[in-house]
Amino acid sequence: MRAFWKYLLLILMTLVILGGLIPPIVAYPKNFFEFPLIPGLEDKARIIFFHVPTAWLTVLAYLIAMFYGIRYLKKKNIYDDMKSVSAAALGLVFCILATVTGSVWAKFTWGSFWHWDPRETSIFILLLIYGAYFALRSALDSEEKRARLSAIYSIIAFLTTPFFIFIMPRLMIGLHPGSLEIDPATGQIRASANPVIKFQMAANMRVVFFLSLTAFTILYFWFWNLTHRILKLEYNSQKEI
Amino acid sequence: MNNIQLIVKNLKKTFNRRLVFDKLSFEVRAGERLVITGKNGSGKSTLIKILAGVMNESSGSFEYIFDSGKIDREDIYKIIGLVSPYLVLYDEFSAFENLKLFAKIRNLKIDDDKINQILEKAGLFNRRNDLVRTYSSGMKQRVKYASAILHDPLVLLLDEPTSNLDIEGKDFVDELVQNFRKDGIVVVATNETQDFKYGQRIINLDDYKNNQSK
Amino acid sequence: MNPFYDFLEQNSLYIVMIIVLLVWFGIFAFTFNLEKRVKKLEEKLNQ
Amino acid sequence: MKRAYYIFYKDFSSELRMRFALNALIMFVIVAVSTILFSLANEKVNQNVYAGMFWVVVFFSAMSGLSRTFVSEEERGTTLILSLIANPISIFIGKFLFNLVLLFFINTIIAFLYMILFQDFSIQNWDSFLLAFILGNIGIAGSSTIIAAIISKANVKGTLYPVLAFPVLLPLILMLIEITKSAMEGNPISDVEAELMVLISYDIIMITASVLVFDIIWRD
Repeated sequence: MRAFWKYLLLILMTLVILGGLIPPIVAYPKNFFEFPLIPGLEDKARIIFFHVPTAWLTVLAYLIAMFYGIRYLKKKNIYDDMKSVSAAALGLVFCILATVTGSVWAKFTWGSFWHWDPRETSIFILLLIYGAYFALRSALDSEEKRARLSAIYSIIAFLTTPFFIFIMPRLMIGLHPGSLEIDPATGQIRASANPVIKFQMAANMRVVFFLSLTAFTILYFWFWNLTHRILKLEYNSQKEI
Repeated sequence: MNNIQLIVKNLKKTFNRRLVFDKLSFEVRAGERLVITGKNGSGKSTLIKILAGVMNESSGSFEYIFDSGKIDREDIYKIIGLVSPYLVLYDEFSAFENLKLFAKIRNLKIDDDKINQILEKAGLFNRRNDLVRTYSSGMKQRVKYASAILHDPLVLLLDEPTSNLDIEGKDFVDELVQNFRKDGIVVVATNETQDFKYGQRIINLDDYKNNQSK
Repeated sequence: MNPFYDFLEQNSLYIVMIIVLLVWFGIFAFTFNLEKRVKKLEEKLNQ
Repeated sequence: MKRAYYIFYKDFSSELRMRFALNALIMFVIVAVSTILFSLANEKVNQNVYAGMFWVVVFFSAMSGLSRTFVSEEERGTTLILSLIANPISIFIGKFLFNLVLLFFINTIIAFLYMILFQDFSIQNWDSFLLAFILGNIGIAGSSTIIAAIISKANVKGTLYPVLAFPVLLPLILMLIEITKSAMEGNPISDVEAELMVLISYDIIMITASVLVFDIIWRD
């Protein structure tokens, strides 16, 4: 049964790589395998299949880490803390990946590596939260205290995320799809008309995109499963003191 | 008539992976005096802290029952008084100020005369306005006794009650335990055999170390 | 020359694709193997 | 509530007695403001920079001063006696009140220094600035009190404090900077209504959550 997921992942991810990179981009797609041209993006539009899933996993990992943190607080089972910390460790990896991939892409599309666009700010904050989470863990020497306080911190830090996800993008000007921009004629803030920001995926792109999300999510759970099992092994092998 | 009861069921405490004690069960009824003993590091202080509600147990339960109603974890501090060597008072205040602050924070209706009375009993009256910082360790121990009985608690938890005390101080503790309310509970954690006289019953924590149930 | 080779030479994106695929297969094989070893250890420790 | 007040009173009179902590904090503020004064001396900078600079100094003074409430209890070992005389909720509220008063005191000094030292730091719309100042102080005091409680249990307290507090305080500080900018430009208060609502909800959420989780942090 477990093997099924792995083979599914192998096939899905291969399909995503093929589906994301093979289809030619043409101005007026006629065939189902052609992607529409977005002025100013061209081939660079393909980032969506690989960048967005990493950002999604960053958030998912945080939620899982917090979920198991709360479960630890309720049940005081140290294995829950291991699940929590391995979810967060992977979250940190994907957070770095999302930041770096986005930043490299931004250099060639928007002109510089960093713009303080609301979403860039959000991912940066998440990076800081993950960093603070691990800094806190390393400063606590008792296992129970570490589990308890890092769970609490993840909850406290989570409370600020709605401000970044829902409020900031609505109050500030951004470059990501769905953001606001300043109308050059009137100077008023409005929903954007820029092709990059108004970006709407064609149906065939959407299929690949969701396949990609699924594949990355399975990949994440597989890694997570492995890391917390290794932590558990490590813990149990030391138990015979 | 007050009827306080302490029920401990299957209490277990571990620090990280080290087992402190396991399957600890006992009951103490109003008027009883209990002595807890055990080697150094056997968890006497840990047990006292758990019973005082300031440390969490790993599993099992303990509860104070008062007139057949269970006392909330939040409210345990209202009915216990604790004295121990690791208890540290605010040393930038005098003994009198310490007690007065405690009374205020506890929301007690106690006037200055009552505090002076308690300080006099503890033999600190002459130096009541000196900062605690300038006290000797025995005098600090006496202030702790004063602060433990300030709110007239139902349960007295004493960890190494006679440490740092001179003969006079030990007499004071003897008197205090003897005169402690007859409907209350006293739990004494100690290694000194001379302190065993405080209790009718002795629990040795070394008997609760077995790990065999694994 | 080989028409397939020419095609690749003109469309560098497909070279990228082949590299990405190879990297992915590598990561997959490695993780697959890792899981096997973890499983073995778990069985050993649970005896 | 009365208990919380007396815990506040205890901290307050203890702070008055050992005044060196407060003195150090005031000196910190003066040093921080003069550093900014030196670095901006004779430079013509955008007025907006001052709004940001103001809250940066507020943040760092908060970070250097507000952890004391819990850290000093933990370092002196008085945590035990405190938990023997009061329940966690009153302890948290007492400490929160203490931090709030300290923060108001320090921030008033900072604001005062800014007003007299920087000509460009002139508030046109006092209503919105004062509202932001009050709501901001409540929010900063709330978040930093709960984080102070967390780090008081850790090994490296001083450096960890800003690291943990920054991501939590950032949304608040961004909003405060926006409102201050608008207040300096003299825009009407209705322009920053949304930001003020965010501040209010931040304060409510943070303080409620802190009260709920404090018990878990407090008990060993």
